Order: sequence, then C-alpha cells, then structure tokens
Amino acid sequence: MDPTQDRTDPHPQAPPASEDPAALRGYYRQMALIRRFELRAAEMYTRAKIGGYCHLNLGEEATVVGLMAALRPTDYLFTTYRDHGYALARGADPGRVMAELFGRSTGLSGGRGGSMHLFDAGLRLLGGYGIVGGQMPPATGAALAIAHRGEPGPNSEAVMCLLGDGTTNIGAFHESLNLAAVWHLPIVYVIVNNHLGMGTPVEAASGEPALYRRGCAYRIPGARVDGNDVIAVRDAAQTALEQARTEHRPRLLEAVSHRLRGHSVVDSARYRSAQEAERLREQDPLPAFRARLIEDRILVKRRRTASTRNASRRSPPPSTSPTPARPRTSPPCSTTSTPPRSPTPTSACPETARPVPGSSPTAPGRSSRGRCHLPPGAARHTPGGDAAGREHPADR
Amino acid sequence: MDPTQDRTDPHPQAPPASEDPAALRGYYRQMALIRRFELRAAEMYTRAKIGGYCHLNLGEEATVVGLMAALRPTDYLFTTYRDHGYALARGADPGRVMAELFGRSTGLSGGRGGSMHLFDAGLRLLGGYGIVGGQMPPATGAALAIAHRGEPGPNSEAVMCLLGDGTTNIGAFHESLNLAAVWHLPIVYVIVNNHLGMGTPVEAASGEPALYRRGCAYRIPGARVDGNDVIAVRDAAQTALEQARTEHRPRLLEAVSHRLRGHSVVDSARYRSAQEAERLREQDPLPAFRARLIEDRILVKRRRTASTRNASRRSPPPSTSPTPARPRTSPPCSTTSTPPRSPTPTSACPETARPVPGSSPTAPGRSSRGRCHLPPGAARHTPGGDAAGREHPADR
Amino acid sequence: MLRDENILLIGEEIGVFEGSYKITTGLLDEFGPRRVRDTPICEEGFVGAAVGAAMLGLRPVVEIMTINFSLLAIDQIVNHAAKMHAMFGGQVSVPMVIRTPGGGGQQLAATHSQNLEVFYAHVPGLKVVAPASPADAKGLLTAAIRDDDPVLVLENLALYNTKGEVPDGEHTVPIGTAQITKPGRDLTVVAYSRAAAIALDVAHRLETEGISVEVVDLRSLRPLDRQTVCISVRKTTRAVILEDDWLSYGIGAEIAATIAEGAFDRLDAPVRRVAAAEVPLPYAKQLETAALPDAAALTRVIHETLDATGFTAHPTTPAGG
Amino acid sequence: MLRDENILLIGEEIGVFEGSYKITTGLLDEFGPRRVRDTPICEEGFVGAAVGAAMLGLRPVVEIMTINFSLLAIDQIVNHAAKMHAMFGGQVSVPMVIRTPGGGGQQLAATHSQNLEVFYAHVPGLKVVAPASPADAKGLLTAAIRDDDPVLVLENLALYNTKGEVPDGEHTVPIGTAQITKPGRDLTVVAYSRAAAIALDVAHRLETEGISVEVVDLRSLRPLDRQTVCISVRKTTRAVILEDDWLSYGIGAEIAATIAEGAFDRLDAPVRRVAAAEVPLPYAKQLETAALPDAAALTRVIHETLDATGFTAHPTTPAGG
Ligand SMILES: Cc1ncc(C[n+]2csc(CCOP(=O)(O)OP(=O)(O)O)c2C)c(N)n1
Ligand SMILES: Cc1ncc(C[n+]2csc(CCOP(=O)(O)OP(=O)(O)O)c2C)c(N)n1
Ligand SMILES: [Mg+2]
Ligand SMILES: [Mg+2]
Repeated sequence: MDPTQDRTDPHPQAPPASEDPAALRGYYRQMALIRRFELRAAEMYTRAKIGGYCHLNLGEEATVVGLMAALRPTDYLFTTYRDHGYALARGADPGRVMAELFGRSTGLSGGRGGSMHLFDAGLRLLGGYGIVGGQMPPATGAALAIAHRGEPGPNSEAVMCLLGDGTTNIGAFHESLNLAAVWHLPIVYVIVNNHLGMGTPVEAASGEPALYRRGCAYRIPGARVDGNDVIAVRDAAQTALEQARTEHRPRLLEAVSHRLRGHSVVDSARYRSAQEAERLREQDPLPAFRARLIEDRILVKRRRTASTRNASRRSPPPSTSPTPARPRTSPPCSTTSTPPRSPTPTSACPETARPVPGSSPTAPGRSSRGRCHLPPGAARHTPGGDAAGREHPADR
Repeated sequence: MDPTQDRTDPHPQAPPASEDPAALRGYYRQMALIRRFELRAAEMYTRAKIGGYCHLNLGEEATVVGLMAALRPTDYLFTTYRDHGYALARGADPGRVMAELFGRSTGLSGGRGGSMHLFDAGLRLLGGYGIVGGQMPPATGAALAIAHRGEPGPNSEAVMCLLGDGTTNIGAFHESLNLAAVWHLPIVYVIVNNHLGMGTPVEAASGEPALYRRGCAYRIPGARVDGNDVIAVRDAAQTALEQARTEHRPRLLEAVSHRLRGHSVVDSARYRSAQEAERLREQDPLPAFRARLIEDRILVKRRRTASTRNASRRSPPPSTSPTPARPRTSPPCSTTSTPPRSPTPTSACPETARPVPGSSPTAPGRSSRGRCHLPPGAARHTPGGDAAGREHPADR
Repeated sequence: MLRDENILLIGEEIGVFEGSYKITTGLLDEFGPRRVRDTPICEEGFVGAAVGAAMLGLRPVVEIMTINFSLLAIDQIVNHAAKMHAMFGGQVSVPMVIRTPGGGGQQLAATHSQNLEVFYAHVPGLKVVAPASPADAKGLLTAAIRDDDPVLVLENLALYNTKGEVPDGEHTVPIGTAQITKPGRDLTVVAYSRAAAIALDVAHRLETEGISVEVVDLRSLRPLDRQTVCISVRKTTRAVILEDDWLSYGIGAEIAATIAEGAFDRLDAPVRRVAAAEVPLPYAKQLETAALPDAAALTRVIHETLDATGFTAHPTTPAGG
Repeated sequence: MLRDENILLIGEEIGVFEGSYKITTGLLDEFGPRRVRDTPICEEGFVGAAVGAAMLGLRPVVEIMTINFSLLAIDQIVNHAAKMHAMFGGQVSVPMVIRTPGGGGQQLAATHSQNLEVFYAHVPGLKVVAPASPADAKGLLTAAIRDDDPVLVLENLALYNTKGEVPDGEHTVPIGTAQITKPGRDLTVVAYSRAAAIALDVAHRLETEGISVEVVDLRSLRPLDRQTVCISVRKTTRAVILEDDWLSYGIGAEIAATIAEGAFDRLDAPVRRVAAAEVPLPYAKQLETAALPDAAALTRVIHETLDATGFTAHPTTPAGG
C-alpha cells in the first residue's frame, strides 16, 4: 500500500435506513442540543454573562456528533478551544458546561478555564486548548502513555486529537505527526476543516490545501469525509480509530464542513458575502438530517422545538451556582513570618492544601457514556487522595 | 504535473568528459582544499587552538562544492553549523575562516561567532546557524525580501538554505516550506542527508525517510541526488535554482552522502561498526573524483599532496593575528554618572559607537566569485556609514 | 509606511480580517497585499521570516496576535534576531519591529492573559518598549521602526480603547527614556504600560488628599532608564512599583534592585512592589479581578509605605487659602 | 527508575548516542528503548508529548540538550505544563521533569551559552531547581521526579565534571529550600548553580584573610526560599549576589529586591550584583572569559562592599595563638 494514498470518500457511507433508529434519533438529539446550547451561549455572551472568547460549533454539529459517536468511553479526547459541542456529545452535563462559561465553581473546569478550556477527567475529555496546535504534542504524549503501557490490539485505548484547518500550518502539527509515526502511536488526528482560520481561507494558508494528504510527509494515511454527514463522519472515525488501536499507528482524518457564524461570537464575519452566507445556510447539517430522519420515519414530525426544548431544559443559565472563592493577596517577603504564600484560588475543601474544585461529584444528568475509568493522572488528585498536603505549584 | 512527484535521479547526469576541464580541476581543488582544511581544523581542535563545537564537512566535499558551483554571486546562502566547506567553496579566504575558528578579530565573523557561525556579507553567506532549523525561517524571509523587491525571471536572485536530514523533523522546517509555498518565494531548500543526526539514523527520525518527498505536504517538488557526485549535485542545484528564479516558487533538493567522522570533532562515532567505517572510506568522494579526473587525463597524476599542499599554504594557523579586544566590566547603576553602559566588545574603530569588527577590508586571496553586491542590510553598517553614533543594542 | 518602501507589515489576520483587534483596519486597502502580508498560523515561521527580510534591509513590522503566542516564536527572537548583529561580527543588522499586545483582565484565562515582558527585557540585543499613552505609542512605534535593531513594542489589550492626544505629523520618543508623567515630592511610583496609566490616576487622586506622588513611566524596559528612576527616588526617598506581571522575577524586581543600589543612602522605606498574584490567571471574573493589581492595591501600599515612615499628609489648601 | 515503572526518559540522543554529554550512558542497556526513548529533533513535540504522558500518570524525565534549545519548547512548558493543573480546575497534574544544562564558558558562542533561568523561574505553575553540588543534584532530581508538578532541573555544563560526595541510597532535597553552605558573620553571598560553587571557594579563601562570608546556595529558584536569604542578610547586614545570567532582569534582581524589602532596616550597604556582561556571549575565549562573572569579580565586589561600610578584617589567629 502506498502509505500516502488517498482514502477519501466524500459520499455518505451508510444510509440512515440501515442504522439503528434509536441511535439515529440520539445523534439528532445531540446535534440539536449543541445547536440550542451554542445559540444560548451566543446570547449569554452578548448579554455579558460569558466573558473572554467564545467559539461556537454552529454548523459543525454533524462532525462533532459523528466523531464522538466513534469514540469509546476509554478513549481520550483532546480538542481545540471550539469545544462546547464535544463536551456535550461526550456526555457532559450541559448545565455544568454552561456553568463553566459563566465562570462558576460548578463548571466543568471549576470556573478556571472558561469556554476554551473545558476539561472532564471522568469523561476522558483532556481539555480544550486555546493555543493553536498546543493540544497536539500533549495528545501525542497521551498516545505514548497508552503505547508505553499496553500492546496494540482491538482492546487498546486510543487518542483522538482535534485541530482546525488553519492549525495544519504550525510546527506542532508537523512534529506531532512525525513523532506519532516514528513512535507508532495509537492516535487519530482529526482536522475539522471549516474552510477558514479566523478569516484566512485554506488555500491561502496551506501549500497543500487537500489537508488529509498532508500525512504524506510521515507516511500517515489520510482520509477526507463530508463533515455534514454524521454517519459518514462516525464511520470514517471508527475506521481510523480501529486501525490506530490494532496497529498502534497514527491516522489522519479530515472532516469538511462550515461554521455558520464568525470565528467567535464577536466576529461578524464581514469578510463573507451575503450570497456566501446564504449558501452556508442551505448546507446547514441540522435541518438536512432532520428532514432525512422524518422522511425515513425515524423521527415523527412535530413541533420544531421538541428536542431543543429538551436541550433548553437541561441547560439552565447557572445563575444560582456559587462563584469561585477569591484568591488572597500576596504578602511581601518577611523574615518574621513563614515563607510567603502567594494567593491561590481556594476551594470548598480546606482540608487539602491543593484545591481540586473541578472534581466535585458527578453531576446528575451525565450520560452513562461518561462512566469510564479516570485517567491515572487525574485519579490521584481527587480531594483526600495522596496529593493531600502537597503544595500548589503557584504557592510562591 | 503532480506537484509531489518524484524527480529523483540518483545517477550522475553529466560525465566529466563533457565538462570544461578547467572547471573540473577547480572543483577538485576546492574539494581537496576543504578536505585539507577540515583535517587541519580537527588537529587544531585537538590541540585546543579551536574551542566550542567543531563540525566538519569531511565526506561531504562533493556536495558542498557542487552546491556552491550552482549558486550565482548574487544569490544568498544560509547554512547550518557545519559550514567551513561552504565558506571556502563560496570563496572565503581560508586564513580568515581558520582565524574565525581561532577566535581572532580577523576571522570571518570577527571572532565572535566561531566555527558554527561563519558569516560574510560580501559573499552573501548569511550565516552558519547553530540552532537546528533556526536558519530556515530567516532564509525564507530573505527570499521574501527578494520577492518583495523584484519580479520572477531568469535574473532574479534566489536563496539557498541548507539543512541536515535530522532537521526535517523540526517545526521550523514545516513552517518555512509552507510559507515559501503560499508566498511564492524563490528559495531552494537543500537537505544534506548524511544519514545521521548526531547518532540517530534517518529511518528512526523521519516518518517519511525519503526526505525529498516531504515537500509533498506543500506541493513543493523534490529531487534527490547522489551527494558524492559533484557534477550531479551542481546540475540538480542549478535546475532547482533556475526554477526558483523564474517561477518564484520553492524547491526541495536532497543530496545524499556520508560524513566520514563523528558528528563533531569530539564524537568518536562509537555507534558505527568497523565494517561500516570501512565501507564509508570506500565511498569517499575525493579519491574517487581524483581517480576519474586522472583517468580522463584532466588531472595529471603527481604527488598526492600537490593540491593539498596548496591548500595548506593558503590556510596557515593564524597564530599571529590579533585577538579581539576585551569587553569592559559593568558599572552598577548610579545616579551621579551617565546611564550605565554595560560592556560591548570593542573594535579597532573607536570613532564609531558600534563596532563592526568583521568588516575589515576584503582579505587578499578572496576569489572573484566573492565580488558581489553587499546585501543592503549589511552595506549600511560598514564603519563610518550612517550607523555611526548608533548605540549597540547590547549597550545596556 | 508612506515614507519608506522597505516597511512591510506581516501578521496573522492583519489584512482581510483587519487584525483581531482591528488595529490594522484599512491598511490593506491602502498599501495592498505586498506590503500588508497575511500569514498562515506559524509564529516561528513568520517572525523568523521577518528576521531574514530585515537582514536584507527591509523593515518588517510584525504583529504577533498576543504576547502569549510569542512563545512560539521566541527562538527566532532571542536566539536569532537578538544575536545576529554581535555574533556575526557586526556585519548585519536586524531592523525589525514586533508589535504584540499582552495583559489580563479580559477573561481570556491562563494561557491568553500573560505579561511576559521579562522574557524579552532580559535579553541583550533586543530593545523593548511598553507605552502607556496614545502619544507614546505613536512616538515609540515610530522610533522602533527607524531603529536598526529588533524592537519589541509591547501593547496592552486593556489600553486599546484609551483615547488621548496624539501629536500630528512627525513624533518620535527616543527609546530608552523614561518620563515623569506627574511630578511629586513624597513618594515615587514606577510603572509602565497599563500600570503607568493606573499610577497616574492614583497620583492625581492622592494629590487631593495632600499626598504628592511622582509617577515615573518607564516607557522603555530595555534599555532601562535607571537614571530617571534613581533621581526621582533620591528626591522623594520612597518608592512603590506597580506592575502587571507576576511578582517573582518580574520587571519590578529589576526596578527595586536598581533603586536599592542607586538610591540606597537616600531611601526612607523598603521599596514595595504591587504585582499580579502568582497564579495562572483564572477565567472567572471575580478571581481574575482579585489576581490583578489595581488602583486600590496601589493606594493601600502607598499609604502603608508613607505610614511606615511617619509621614503625615499636607492637604493642599484651596487656592489662595 | 527502578522504583517506578512509570518513569521514562525522553530526549535527543540519550540512547544509542548516550547523551550528548554522556549523562545517560548505560541507561538504554539497562532499561531498554521503551523506557529510554530517543526522539527526533523536535523540542516542542517531545516536551509536549511528555506533558501528555504525564497527564496520563507517567513520570517522564525529559532531557533538553541545552537550555538554549528549550526556547523551542517553551510554549509547551509555560503555556501548557505550567497551566494545566490550575486551568483545568485541579483535575489533572503534570508530574514531569525537564533536565537541561545551561551556562557559558565552553566557547559555544551566543546561541549556545545562555542562562535563561529567569524565563522559567518567573512562571507560576512551574518549579525550578538549580543544584551546585553532586549531592544536591541527586537529591533535587529525586525530589523533582517524585513531585506531582512540572519541575525544571537546571544543570550547568561547567559543573558536569564536578566531583563530590553523593549520599548512597535514598537522598532527597526538598524543593524550595536554600542551604547555607558556609556560615559567616560579615557578609552574605547569595548564589546558585555554578556561581554557588564559585562563591563557596571565594568564601573559603576570604576566611584566611579574616573575612567571614556566609554563602547561601539557593538550590531552588521557584519556589524561592526568601526566608533563608533574609535571615542570613539580617545577620550579616551586607549582601552580594553572584549569578551567571545577564544582570538586567536576572535572577539576582529578585534576590536583591527580596533583600531590600525583607532586610531593609538591617542593611548596612547597597546590595550589589555580580553578573554576566550584557552582550550576546562572544566565541573568542578572551572575550568570553571577560564577559562572564568569576571569582575575582566577586572578591572585588565583596571587598568594595565591606570597605564602603568601614569594615576591617579580623584575621584568624593561628589555632592556640
Ligand atoms: C499560536 C496561536 N496563534 C494564533 C492564535 C489566534 N487564533 C485563535 S484561533 C485562530 C484560527 C484557527 O483556525 P483553525 O485552526 O482553522 O480553527 P477554527 O477556529 O476554524 O476552528 C487563530 C489564528 C492562537 N490562539 N494561537
Ligand atoms: C534546536 C536544537 N536541538 C538540538 C540541537 C543539538 N544538535 C546539534 S546538531 C544535531 C543533529 C543535527 O542533525 P542533522 O540535521 O542531520 O545535521 P548534521 O549534523 O548531520 O549535518 C543536534 C541534535 C541543536 N543544535 N538545536
Ligand atoms: Mg478553521
Ligand atoms: Mg545529518
């Protein structure tokens, strides 16, 4: 086999009819949940309930849900800052995701990370990352840990690492793929190609704009899939993951879709023409999938808000959850007192020197998908664990 | 044309017979000069006349001379730390190169750079670089300056950027090639594949060990050439440079040879077996080229040391050249004196505030190849130029 | 840019997208894509390319979207741009400018809110400026572009909406000169960038309480104008430093050490520093606010420093009183 | 490594090549390529991979060939390893160690001779140690490996041939504790790494001249043991700092600021710093030597500091005399 060969299949592989109707309804419900959640997030951002940057998955719902459907609970996931949908589809409680966006201590990352930095050790969602490409070396290292501990095979764990199209041009992309190739690591890099990095088109940014082909420089097989087709995405990801598991070799997958709005909530996307915006709305994966399911009588046509109402019920704006405790201010050096301890956000568990605000008990509403083993690195640090008494690194 | 197509031609293209005998003798003389110089450098290093690291071109002479023969005086050259041969073949005076290794102010870089950092503005040798891959973005930027100022065409300047095989795995390689591709820059990246990065074989380091193919990720055409064949190297480089000039598009060229000794003078290369070392000696390009020239009656057989004696005459150990002036020590902050000026190596030109020790008048023995335009950035900074009175950036 | 054909802008999203903070709006239309060059996301690549272009005599003005991302390019800045002139024996210069904003307070969380100025201010071969006012921003940027060495112009996200008078036409501020933005008798506050703006506010406020604070705006971090700092503190005999970066090994440490050395015999009180809490900056608004230095903290430490030396305020009597 | 299966070494040329400074000689044979992992040249990639491996509970010990190359990986260290524990709400730790040597004096020229410790010591979320003796090197490395946070172990090329007693078996030095390597009465020298070894020599030499110098070896730069420093200086009333990095914004600035704040009322003389000249380090041996701080410079500044306060030596009379 030519290792750089093109395995693109832009056509949906499995027509919904051959699928389990319950699963299809589940995908649709997840897609609708994400849509609803993101619209709500945009609204809350505009109302200044959410701060910082806020990047939405609007238009990428089929990609998000398809990818998450292919992962096992024991697999690890690294995402970009455009991460709300992935957390939701992986089974995080929408209330806790929204709480994170609101900066509450009940948020997925204890209010410390915000929109770009969703993390859930229990779900093996090992972070959203705000530095472009920054997630790629750590994701590669997670795959190294898997390879270090176990053999290739159908039961091996694997890593999925998401990245944007624009991210393929940064050094970390190259170094990560090359390392995964020479170290034989079980990882699937997924390029979520929404055609733009902020405002820059793929063609202006990448010497090889057929991004799935860029694995050629490492003999990593690549495939491209229609990111608007949830089933096709799921199948392509499943194939890639299976190969990664059984061979302990990396794979590259490109899912092509569009973001319906600007780069982040503040971006009005003026660089897009009206026709372009119109064309995008026509390609919106959500109504398309809904229509198809109704046509196949998998979904019964009823009031449009049926499933989104459900979503809204599950994600109340968390206005009542507590705000994280304030850090103390820093005392100056003094020879009479103990060595200076500078402020650390404290948590509700004063008996541990090191606050672990994110590891509150699993919130209700977390799906069974989320019940997986904790990664060892996280398990050691729940309150009262062996980390008790350890000083916070930021204590100086 | 498939932009990632293989244009490898491992066989020497032009047999010496069809070449100008004087040119061939010139190549041989340059190769022999480099051989002799490097052996002398090794000796001087062992005798502690040379400090720091010292990386030699032993075994790479055909590659070095072939590449330099393809460059025009108006082209720009960026090299790695393994740079002695390139400086010599580009026309630098061997005495001044050795003076640099000795840390003398008459050295190519004024004794400031040492073995890894040879620089000659007049020769458009824009530096040896010690950080792996560090030369690639600046070389790309030099090509950007060319493209910024002029149009593509047979008279366009071009940049040649050298790198080692191991260097293809670092992020700067990826970012540079991609930039050159999307910005349409006149640059030829030359991978000097000596099979090892320190002790690491290409196969262990690169997911795609056929390194010239790695341009595939940027649609940059690549070619591989036998680095032991000076003519083949020259021709391949000329072709690549011509394309870079006329199209303002990058090219990738891989020249395959071996280094005959360790990574640097201190490395005894214990990781090589005796047979391997023996095999390498058999592939030594210098005696092979000599035998061929003699066979073709281009070179008259005489005492082996003929041309190397010449080389030795041209590179005396510069034990009599002056040492650079010592920096002064740093006065502390004081409110009564002028703002503190911390030490700067001073030069022999006290009338300029900014010392320019490397720009002493062209040393005798520099070949006519070296008579080219100064790059504008350098020309502005000769002593007494408009830089006079400017404070040294390190003056604080 | 009008003045010199060699000036070109390089950065992510500076053209079509008009800059992620809209600083470069309109420049693409005016100068075209040859001189306003959008780049793929590759900080090391495009900063390094600017280094090479500068070696050939262009004067690139690079925008790194925020200082946090400059860590991806720091090898090209510290190991290359800063070294070349000296290491190559003076044969080449690197006349480039890197503009990059930093700072917290925008709820951008730990990786997008840093003040990493010390990483550059520490390095011989670089110049580093950090303007606090629109006029200085213009004057220092102009000086930076005309400088033959690599200059970092550190901006601050929180200052992007600052309005203020900007001199028309030619306006340069010499790199390496601090400015006394408000004279005073009782205590010197040394600051730069956003902190200098806060310090000025606090000083004006304290004036009404009868406390005369002198404000030194460093403007340049490298070269550092130690003389202006020391002269001021020798006069007022007390100093407080306000800085946005982390306390330990921050900019303020050098200022405090400079004062301790250059004004030792005149100092009446220990030099105190008001800086950011030493934590990765949290996202939650309350936590973020609590971790950043502010006018209240500065005011408190000024009072404490004065109190410790038995100072009593001398309220300005109303004019003519 | 014997004790914990989770420990693995990652670095360039650490296996077959045995490390470019031969530190890892023999480890490949003992532990095999699974636990002693050679990597391609890609500092950001392999340091970041260690971050990810640590997130899953491995304890990678990474070698970066020299601290100069760490600039290529600094995004993974500062923007990732240092941030994750706090930014992800305490759900994950990054128990990794980065060993890397630095320092000048080997004629490696400007890009290969740096002391960039401030770049890491400034950053909350990291721990940074810099041992001066073989015993501390072992003790601190052990502590670093067992630490649940990212720790940088800064070594010094010039110390690689230092010989000294190393405790057998279990030996840990708590991170964050300085050590008084020689007690004294008249003046405190604060230093770390190679400079601490020089300071100890100088102190012993001055003892014979009747000058009693106390040497504080910081050992850890972050957390910094300010207490030991301040207690020592409050006792001796005078302090000199010796450091190998550049003076401005160097490690010594924080020490000087700490002393100026914590021992202000006890200080008899300004705190002086002896540091490297602020230039890209030149290759030529004489220039290099002149640019680096040494025993002679330290001795001179000690004398100057003592002289300035009217100190007169009290030579030790021979025993019994
Ligand atoms: C190293 C770095 N450089 C620049 C940025 C600013 N930035 C944030 S997102 C983005 C565009 C990324 O595009 P892409 O990879 O296509 O992902 P998308 O946002 O389209 O999902 C840029 C330039 C950053 N966060 N990190
Ligand atoms: C960024 C960086 N990492 C590591 C090194 C140490 N180093 C110097 S040369 C070298 C090997 C380079 O191999 P290659 O690119 O094949 O060039 P060669 O030495 O064979 O000519 C390494 C790892 C360095 N100088 N810079
Ligand atoms: Mg995109
Ligand atoms: Mg090599």
